[in-house]
Amino acid sequence: MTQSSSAGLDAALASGLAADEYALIVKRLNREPNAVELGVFSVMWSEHCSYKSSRRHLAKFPTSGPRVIQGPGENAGVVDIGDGQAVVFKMESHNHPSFIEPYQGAATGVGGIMRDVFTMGARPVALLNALRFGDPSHPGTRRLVAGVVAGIGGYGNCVGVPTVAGETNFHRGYDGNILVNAMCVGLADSDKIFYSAAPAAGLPVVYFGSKTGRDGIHGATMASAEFDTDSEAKRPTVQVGDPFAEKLLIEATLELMASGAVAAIQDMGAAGLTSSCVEMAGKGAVGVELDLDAVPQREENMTAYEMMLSESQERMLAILKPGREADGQRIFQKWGLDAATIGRTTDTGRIVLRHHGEIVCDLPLAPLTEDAPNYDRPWTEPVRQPHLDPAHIPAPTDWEAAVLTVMSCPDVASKRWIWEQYDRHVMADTVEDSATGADAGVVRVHGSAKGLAVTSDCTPRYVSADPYEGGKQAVAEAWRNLTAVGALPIAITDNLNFGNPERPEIMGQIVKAIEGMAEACRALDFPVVSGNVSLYNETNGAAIPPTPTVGAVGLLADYDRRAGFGTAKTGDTLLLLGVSRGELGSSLYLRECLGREDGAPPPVDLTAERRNGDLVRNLISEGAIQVVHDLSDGGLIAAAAELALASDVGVTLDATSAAHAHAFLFGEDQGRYLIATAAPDAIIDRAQAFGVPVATVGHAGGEAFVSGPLFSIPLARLRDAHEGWMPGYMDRPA
Amino acid sequence: MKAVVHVFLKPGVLDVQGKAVQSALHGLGWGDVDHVRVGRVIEFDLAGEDAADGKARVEAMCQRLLANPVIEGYRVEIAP
Amino acid sequence: MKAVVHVFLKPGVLDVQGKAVQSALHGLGWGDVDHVRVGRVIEFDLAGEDAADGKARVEAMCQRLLANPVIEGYRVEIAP
Amino acid sequence: MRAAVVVFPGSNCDRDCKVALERSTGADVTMVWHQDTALPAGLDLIVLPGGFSYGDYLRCGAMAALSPVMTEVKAAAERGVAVAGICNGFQILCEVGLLPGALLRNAALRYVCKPVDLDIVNTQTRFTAAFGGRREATMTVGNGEGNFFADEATLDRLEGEGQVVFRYKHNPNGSSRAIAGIVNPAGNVLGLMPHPDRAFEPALGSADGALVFQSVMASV
Ligand SMILES: Nc1ncnc2c1ncn2[C@@H]1O[C@H](COP(=O)(O)OP(=O)(O)O)[C@@H](O)[C@H]1O
Ligand SMILES: [Mg+2]
Repeated sequence: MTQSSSAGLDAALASGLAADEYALIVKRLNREPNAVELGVFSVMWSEHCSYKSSRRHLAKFPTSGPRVIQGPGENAGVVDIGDGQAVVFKMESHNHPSFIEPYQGAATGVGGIMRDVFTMGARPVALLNALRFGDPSHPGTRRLVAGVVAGIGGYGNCVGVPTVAGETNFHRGYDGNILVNAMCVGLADSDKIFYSAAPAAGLPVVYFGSKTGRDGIHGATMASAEFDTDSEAKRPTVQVGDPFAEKLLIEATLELMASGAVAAIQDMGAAGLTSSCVEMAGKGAVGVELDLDAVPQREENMTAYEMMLSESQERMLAILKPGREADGQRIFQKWGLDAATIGRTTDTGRIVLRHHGEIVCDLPLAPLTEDAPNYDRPWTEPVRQPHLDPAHIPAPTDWEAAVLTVMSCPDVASKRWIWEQYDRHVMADTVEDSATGADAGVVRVHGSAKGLAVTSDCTPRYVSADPYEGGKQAVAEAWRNLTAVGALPIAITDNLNFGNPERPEIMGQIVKAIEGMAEACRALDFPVVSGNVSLYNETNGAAIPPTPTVGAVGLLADYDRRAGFGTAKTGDTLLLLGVSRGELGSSLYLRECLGREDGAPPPVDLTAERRNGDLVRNLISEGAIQVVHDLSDGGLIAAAAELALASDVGVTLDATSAAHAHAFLFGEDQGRYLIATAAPDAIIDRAQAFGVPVATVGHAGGEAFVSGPLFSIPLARLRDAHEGWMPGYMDRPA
Repeated sequence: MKAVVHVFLKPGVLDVQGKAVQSALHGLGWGDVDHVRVGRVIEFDLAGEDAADGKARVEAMCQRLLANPVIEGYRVEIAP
Repeated sequence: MKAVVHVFLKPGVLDVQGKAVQSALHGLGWGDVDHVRVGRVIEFDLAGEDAADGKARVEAMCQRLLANPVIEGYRVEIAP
Repeated sequence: MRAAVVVFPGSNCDRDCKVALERSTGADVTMVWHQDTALPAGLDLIVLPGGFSYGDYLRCGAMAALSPVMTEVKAAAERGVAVAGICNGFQILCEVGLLPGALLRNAALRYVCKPVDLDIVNTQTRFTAAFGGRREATMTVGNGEGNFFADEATLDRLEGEGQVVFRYKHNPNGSSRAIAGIVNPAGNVLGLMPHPDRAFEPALGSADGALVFQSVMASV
């Protein structure tokens, strides 16, 4: 048997492979790989491409359902929305690149996720972003926020896809590793979905888009490695996004697809040309032969290694049907894109690369994909936090200060400073967005009465305290946010952001969070159709809070029958649906007012969640209610205050009969909705008939946010606190 | 003293502006134009008379603010 | 030949970027910095050896594309 | 009404403009490619849509202004055909010289997307007649370089000649004298930063934009 040389092993270790992985490669090949081949292995077997630490656990997700056309495994998930149409979506992280170069890192994250969606034949129609930054007082945070937000806007605005929703958290746990998760949602005809598997041998492999440079070489392996103080030095050349090129690429790709020339197609994302051609040939069980001299190159003297590992942006790889290359050329020329036929599919089951007339790589495809490592990493059961009894949690001494503290804390304060930098209206189909006062963004399905509702959710402090319950909660909150606008939740994508999986306690978080998410997905008929895993989010051994972000899509049959929380009127009664026990464990009240981050998070009763949500959705679709807000961070206080601010009307809450007013008002019990209605009796009857607990908790009117005798805060003051934090933080002089 | 700072993308970093300007100039008939690069220039006055000291201060400004050292390089000139 | 084109906003046109850079530099402790102006610099190669002819061509490029005469002025330098 | 929407590489409101025109006026809308050297016959309105033509990488609108089709648009404007440049289209009209002034970086140096309340300064133009004397409108803006600039003399002339059509109630981007939209002296060329193409039916938050297109229709 071939032994690995020490030089070969050193090169493998430097490229991010483990010693036993290298030994396995040598065994499979029965020889040592050359440098190009090693590069190909290193990216295909990276965590980012192979999911080697998470694969067996991801298998626990429910991924099918009557509407699911394509679950995980393609560039994006595809779900039927009736009338021959499908919604196509996925979420992806660009955490490390955004930490290194916030503007370009975030911009290229948006570009990358859009390509995953239009590669499937869908026109992107909505973008979302889920952001986690370090503590606002950390010296790097402000620059990162400014750069990331400008980058997301700079890219999405230019391409012309509205950014309609998102979430933003701040916590010192992200000081050294911010999270930038971007989601794209697209629309396609359900019989015109495009896939990546090469259907046959002998077909031309066509490269189109921007030229290849030395950008981001080893980005994929980098995204799979822990940060240390050295990572400055091993920084790859940063990828720069060209949103104009992306816009042209979308139009050209969709036109090429419509022309009938495409047999298979795949974007070049992380690990660029390597992963796209290996996956296309591998999935199609064919082979591929490329002539690298034909690759459009931006720089001189590029090596085969550099071309195969480059992460230059805005590039696509298509396998065309026989005789259709001229169609491609005409379209690429119209849109001013570089393009070239760089190879053919073969029947050898191998990837063969030629450069300057020599074969520089000749590998069997099977080991690259099928034999990629699949680890069962050891994990330990997370330590559970004790349940907190509200009787033992102090109530505020100054209620007004407590309310203002929660409403102006970085996690709850208005993110207007962020979303006003995003074009939310381009495509002229946005009916709810970050600005309008609704729990989810809603875009119309162009030319129809249907609407798509979109949201992204995760409460990392719950996942930290209890990964299983926190995982459930992330899914349930997304489901609830879609329901609160009246949409039927249909499927999710996810972005699992964690620390180093080689540490058993981190692996325990991953395993339990996935299991909790999977349970919620099953109970709510909410399959996972795509997703992304980002591990090794650690700096010098300190891991991020576990952050399994859920991106979810719901369907409105008639977008006119929807709800928001910006139209409550004087005289409306406020009803609270769901059970309020006063859960203060891991709540914002505890953290922001008492400086404590402990206690079991609120449990999610999935049966009640579903029952309550189904009632709310029915009431909205019947037109019985129009003003709905789910309860989440900050409990009833935050929900009622947000409703008051969005509707520009005072709100009075009655907490006099609660055993513990602070637990009632700030508790974060799950599965609850706040409704404002002029006809409460009918709604109460319906709730009782449906078996949903309902209580009258106040009314709208006046110009203050009040809970007598505890506090009375003029709306203007509340608004200043809520709106003021972020501009005050971002715009103060350097 | 007067400082002039030129900031350009580092070699190898995609210069989308340069690319766009080059193709526009070609489209307008100036086909011989090549290697277009677009950068920023920042000019300002600063106190003092000592050019070497001025240069050191402006370089510190470049590091902190005027250039993005991850992707950009800069050149500082000081004139009396 | 090598052409270097500097494009600046005309006096009288508010240079918001220059103003922002100035206030950021002041905030970072360089309070003596004044009259900051931010412009664009465009560098490229062009064929030929005759500097005067090159300059005329590049000025035509400025007129047509590289600068907007309503708000911007420009300066052309040609090096061999 | 016959209308054309010009599509530049990087335009991203071209479809929005087409749909807005069709829904608010029933117009017959043709999409015209930037490299076309002729416009359809019998046009009543040409729209230059929003977006980032050529990426706006040098200066917004600069490269689009040099597109072959702009020669035709200029000729049509001189013949009196109505031309509306929205957002990037406004920038292009300034670059090509059909309108005075220029659009600079926003004063806050940030892109801004928000609903804006507008005063209709001149209700008698080809683009505002259908407002029926109403002096206010609501639309949304979305721009990074919407800060209208012209020298004082030009601004005075614009105001004096009734060429200022829309003014922001709360200036979102630093525009001189809060100007949001202007017309040329002949009154047939409009440039505006707010998007009537995103405000043509109540579901979008405002239907006031439809009135801009209906005004043009009423004038033909
Ligand atoms: N990064 C962001 N991008 C776009 N919108 C955002 C972002 N962060 C927050 N928002 C918007 O701010 C509002 C409040 O966010 P959040 O408190 O997370 O909502 P919820 O808890 O109801 O999911 C939502 O409309 C959300 O879409
Ligand atoms: Mg919500």
